[in-house]
Amino acid sequence: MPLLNTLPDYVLTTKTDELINWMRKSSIWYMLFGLACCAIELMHTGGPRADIERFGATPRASARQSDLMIVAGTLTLKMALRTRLLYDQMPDPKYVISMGSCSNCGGLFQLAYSVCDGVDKILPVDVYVPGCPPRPEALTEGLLKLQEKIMNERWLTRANGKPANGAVLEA
Amino acid sequence: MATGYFGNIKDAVTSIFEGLAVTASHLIRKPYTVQYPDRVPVRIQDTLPFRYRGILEVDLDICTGCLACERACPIDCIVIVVEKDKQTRQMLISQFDIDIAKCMYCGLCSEPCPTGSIHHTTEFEGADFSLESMIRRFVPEPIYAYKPSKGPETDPRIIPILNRGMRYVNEFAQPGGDKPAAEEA
Amino acid sequence: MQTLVDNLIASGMFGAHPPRDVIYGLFIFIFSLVVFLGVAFPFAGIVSWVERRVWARMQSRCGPNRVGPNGFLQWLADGLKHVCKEDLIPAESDETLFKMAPYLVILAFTLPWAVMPFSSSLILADLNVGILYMTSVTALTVVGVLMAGWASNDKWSLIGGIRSAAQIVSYEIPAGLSIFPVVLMTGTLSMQGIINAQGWAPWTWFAFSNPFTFIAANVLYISALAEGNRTPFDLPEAESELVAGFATEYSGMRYLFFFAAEWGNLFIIGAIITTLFLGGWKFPHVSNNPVVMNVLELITFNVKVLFLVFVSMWVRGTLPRVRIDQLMSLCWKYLVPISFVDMIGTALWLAIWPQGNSIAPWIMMALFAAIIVIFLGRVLHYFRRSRMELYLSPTI
Amino acid sequence: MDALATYQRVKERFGDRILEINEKAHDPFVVVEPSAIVEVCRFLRDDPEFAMNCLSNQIGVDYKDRIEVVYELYSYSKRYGVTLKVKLPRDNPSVATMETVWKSANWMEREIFDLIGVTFEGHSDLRRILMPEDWPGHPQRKDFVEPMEYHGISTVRESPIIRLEAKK
Amino acid sequence: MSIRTEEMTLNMGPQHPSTHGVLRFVIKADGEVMREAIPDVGYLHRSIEKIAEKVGYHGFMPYTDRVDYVCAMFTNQGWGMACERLGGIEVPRRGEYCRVIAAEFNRIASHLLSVGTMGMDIGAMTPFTHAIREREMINDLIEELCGARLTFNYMRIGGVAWDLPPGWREKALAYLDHFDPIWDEYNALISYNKIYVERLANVGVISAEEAIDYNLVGPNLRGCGFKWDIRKDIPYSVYPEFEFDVPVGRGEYGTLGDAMDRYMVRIREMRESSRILRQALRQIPDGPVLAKVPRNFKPKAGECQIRVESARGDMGWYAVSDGSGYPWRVHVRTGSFAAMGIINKLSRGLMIADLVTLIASLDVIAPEIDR
Repeated sequence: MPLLNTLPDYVLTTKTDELINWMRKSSIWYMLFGLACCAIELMHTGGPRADIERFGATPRASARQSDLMIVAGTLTLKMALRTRLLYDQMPDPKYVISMGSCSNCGGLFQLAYSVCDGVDKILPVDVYVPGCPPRPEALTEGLLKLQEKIMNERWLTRANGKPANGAVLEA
Repeated sequence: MATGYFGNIKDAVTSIFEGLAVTASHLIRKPYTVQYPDRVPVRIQDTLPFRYRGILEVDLDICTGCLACERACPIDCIVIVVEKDKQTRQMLISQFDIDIAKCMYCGLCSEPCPTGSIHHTTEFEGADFSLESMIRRFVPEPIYAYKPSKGPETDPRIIPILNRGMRYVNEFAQPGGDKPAAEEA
Repeated sequence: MQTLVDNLIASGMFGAHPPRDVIYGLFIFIFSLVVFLGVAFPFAGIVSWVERRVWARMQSRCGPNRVGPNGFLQWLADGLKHVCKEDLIPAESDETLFKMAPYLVILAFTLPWAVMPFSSSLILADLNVGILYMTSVTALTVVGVLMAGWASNDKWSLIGGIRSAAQIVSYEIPAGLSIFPVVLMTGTLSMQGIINAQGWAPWTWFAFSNPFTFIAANVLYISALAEGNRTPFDLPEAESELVAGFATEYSGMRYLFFFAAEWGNLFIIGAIITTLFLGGWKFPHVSNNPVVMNVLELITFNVKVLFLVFVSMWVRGTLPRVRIDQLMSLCWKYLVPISFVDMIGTALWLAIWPQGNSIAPWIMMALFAAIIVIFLGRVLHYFRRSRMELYLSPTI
Repeated sequence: MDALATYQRVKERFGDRILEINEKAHDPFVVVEPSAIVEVCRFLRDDPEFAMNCLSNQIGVDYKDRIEVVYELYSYSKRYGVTLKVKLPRDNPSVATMETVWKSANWMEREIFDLIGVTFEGHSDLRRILMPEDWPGHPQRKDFVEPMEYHGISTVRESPIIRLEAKK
Repeated sequence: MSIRTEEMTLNMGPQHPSTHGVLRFVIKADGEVMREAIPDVGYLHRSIEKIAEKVGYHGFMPYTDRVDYVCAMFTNQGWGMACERLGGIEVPRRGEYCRVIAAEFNRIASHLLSVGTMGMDIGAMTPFTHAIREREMINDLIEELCGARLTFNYMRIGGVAWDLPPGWREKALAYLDHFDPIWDEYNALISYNKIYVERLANVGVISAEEAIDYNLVGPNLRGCGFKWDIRKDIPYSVYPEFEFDVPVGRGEYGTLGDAMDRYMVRIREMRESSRILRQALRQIPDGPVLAKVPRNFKPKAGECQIRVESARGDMGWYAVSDGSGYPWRVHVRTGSFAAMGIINKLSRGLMIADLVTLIASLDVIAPEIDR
């Protein structure tokens, strides 16, 4: 797409960028990708108390229709290869939230022989949420951080300095 | 056969009727949602119980530099460097780092702490864009470790901190415990 | 619609000798554009938002409430986001069929709007086989869904597609048979003809005209839910079994089409039932002004349809999903015989009381009212037993 | 019925193939010769006096000089259990499968094969169960060394906290 | 005339909405009917047993939470009991009561998740969220008790870490008063629903002999009509002091031992737990909650077995000590592991939709299988 990140900052282009960002951030569909303990908290986040759907985030079972992968739980080496495959199946623009200590850096399972220490070894991670497991509100905060990040992206206009996250830069 | 056939229809109709009544009654109940970041009367952190194991915090004013927490941590996410100051013969803490991205919030470190200096807070918001920013550095520059004074004269500045710490320690108070029978009366 | 245009032409709005066919064509084009872009698609979107809100409330949640006022713009964000997503076509898929399938589904969704009787004049084409047309074009969905399932080259999609084919084809039969009682009573297949045979008052509706039509209305509703792939018959896209069924491999814009068709179909389901059994747009004659009457009729029709849409959301929030063999046995063992009995019963009823029984509607109404009262009693029972104070202070 | 009585009963029946009993342990156990374990278990299952209808646990333990496979049998009707053990050599340990006696042994033996590396002869489906098929070694052994990378994913992670050197 | 059909191989998982956690099934299907479903586990093998050999007795307690995160109190208790047996430590009575109270609350929470996900797998989302709502309330209580919502780390070797907080008993009793009507409401919403009953009845029938042969435990075993509960039959802790029934499958809606029976056993067990809790909260004695255990805990060389009735049934802990500060070998025998072993056999001839029901009715939790 030659239009991407090439146009100068006009009112029209910046407003279009804002519109695109607004709708992307308002409709983050996350993939049901519960791996371990955090999966229960992920369920609770979609449940009645925290209700992440308030922000338009709906769980989707299929990778093709989701924008966000919440890596919730310990990523074992056996699973890591599949996770990479699933990530590749998601359509752009896609985001990753690493939820909990295990997917941040291996956490308490750094001592284990079969655990991939951190999801950032195989995927680019946008937001890290600490906690073991993070309570639903903490994950909600992570989602809000991601929304903040999405709002700062540039799609049509030139990104200031370096390419914005998620956008594909073609010289 | 006939009773089975019509019995099935009857069962289906009555049970679905009941189910619809339950869901309809939920339509007129209030939702259970706590609208977390902005539409809440009080901060969620303030409603959490005292024992809540959120992100770790260290009150350096009352840290004795005993390294008990570092030893207790099963996964080495606490790093403390303590050295002895030759002149004052006091312990000097020059580094106290906690990696909250790795921490498993088990509470084993705060258990052996004699003063309640290292303790879990009710804070849980720590989401960030990079792992490096998740290291909590508590010692910007070397600081003398707290040494409980023998006499009654404690520095008034640290009394509230110490009280909070001791309350935390008392939560672990083993024998005797909380007596519910007396409490009810 | 035709009469409206005829009247306008007669009033000399387009000059003395207007080319009649061109004006007809122009009106049809404008009207369909308005219907599709202004009614059908936003309706599908808004219904998806309403459904999420209603569903959430049944689950003690809030549902989407941050995007726009009360989350109202949620559907817009969802729709636009899908338009801007990457268009993925799986490498192993049958590309042509894969691309075609969503258009077929959206076609099956838009065609019925041609005979949708919004009011006495607002109907694109009052075909004399209106209801037959409507039931047959909605069944076109099956082609698109089957095509999607096959072309994705994904086994889950394939199972979803095949399930959908079996389901829609089977449920056409009870659906068709339940239309017959009404056709027998009115002697016409035209949408407006059927509506005109009923009055504005509930006791003149076909649903309450005799016991057989009441059952027929329910059977038709159940079959229509099954044809629209709605819970408890959402097997083609059973989320917990088939990931997302026939739509598993679809993303972006193409998925949006499936998505819109699914929710838009709810309106069509409601419209069929409303037309056949609930008196359509009929409203008491309160004004001689055709515009005022048409608006009132439009509102009446939409309220009835939206109520049925709400019921289907409510059912979705309550019931689990049936299994494929139970789905088939429900159709062939229960709905088909019942609808046959209905048809014969209605014929006998008409043979005994050719002009209709005057007492039966009142008894039916009384029974219906009794059911409602019992139901409200149960609702209040469950409502009273809930401990709201525990709800409102989360940290108990 | 206690462990000693069981021991005496099977000792009469199998003689030298029952090696010893440890009564002082928290849970007394009987050590059986590896070649006899299936027969002993079948006897315990079929004999109405024991009626051990359940193999409740099967564990492999690596003791650096030997590998032990522990069988915990339980009788739901008599409400009493017994622990059997076989001692195997550390290199190339192998014992007959218990799958023919109790179905539950199938998965437990697969787990022991995967993690400890005991081969169960006659097992119907002896594959790795928990680790990936191409995993090197048996991780529950004491001398297992974690591979540095697996399919290009490094298994080592440096702690982001750099420990400052204390000034001497 | 016969139609030639071709077998289709389907891959279900590891990422699939109805495999609880990460499981994988290779399904050999003929249309909708399965010939066989071969489970492939290990996607969540976190080598917890090996870690025990590195972190010591006290340090392993938080890891036991992760063995079965849905009912972590039982894994805590199992490890605690194993160490106490190895070290010969007596737990104070109040400590035992605290353990029972926490564990029974956890059992309700675990069963709620089980029956809730069951509804979700069958296609009804509402019961699931209602179950989650009740779990939130229990989580609130447990959070006040031990400071965490899921990975409790509440128990210690020799007792529990914290005593009941002030005013907690009243809250807990108030919650139990709320729970009983909700239980009825939940049943009216889903358990007696005709579609639901039809989906569950006659699916995955297990006979009692078969269940014992495959070493099924807990609600799965009781669902076959076999009355067996470790709390009653091999009593531990203070369970003999309470009065409660052991619900067993009765085959009301189909064959004895089908998915519906297992489901109903879980539903009724929640009621029984609530009964135990009422008694425990009223009878709790005064005293210390934690025995004196040295921080450097070194039990004598030896080995021991512990059986705990967790929410997923008989959980067997096997610990070997070599006299040092680190356990030599720890092994957990869990209910889910055995339950997975029987799925291949049960799945033959079922429909694909039934596999989902079957997995949910056996209530398998991925980390418990893989550990």
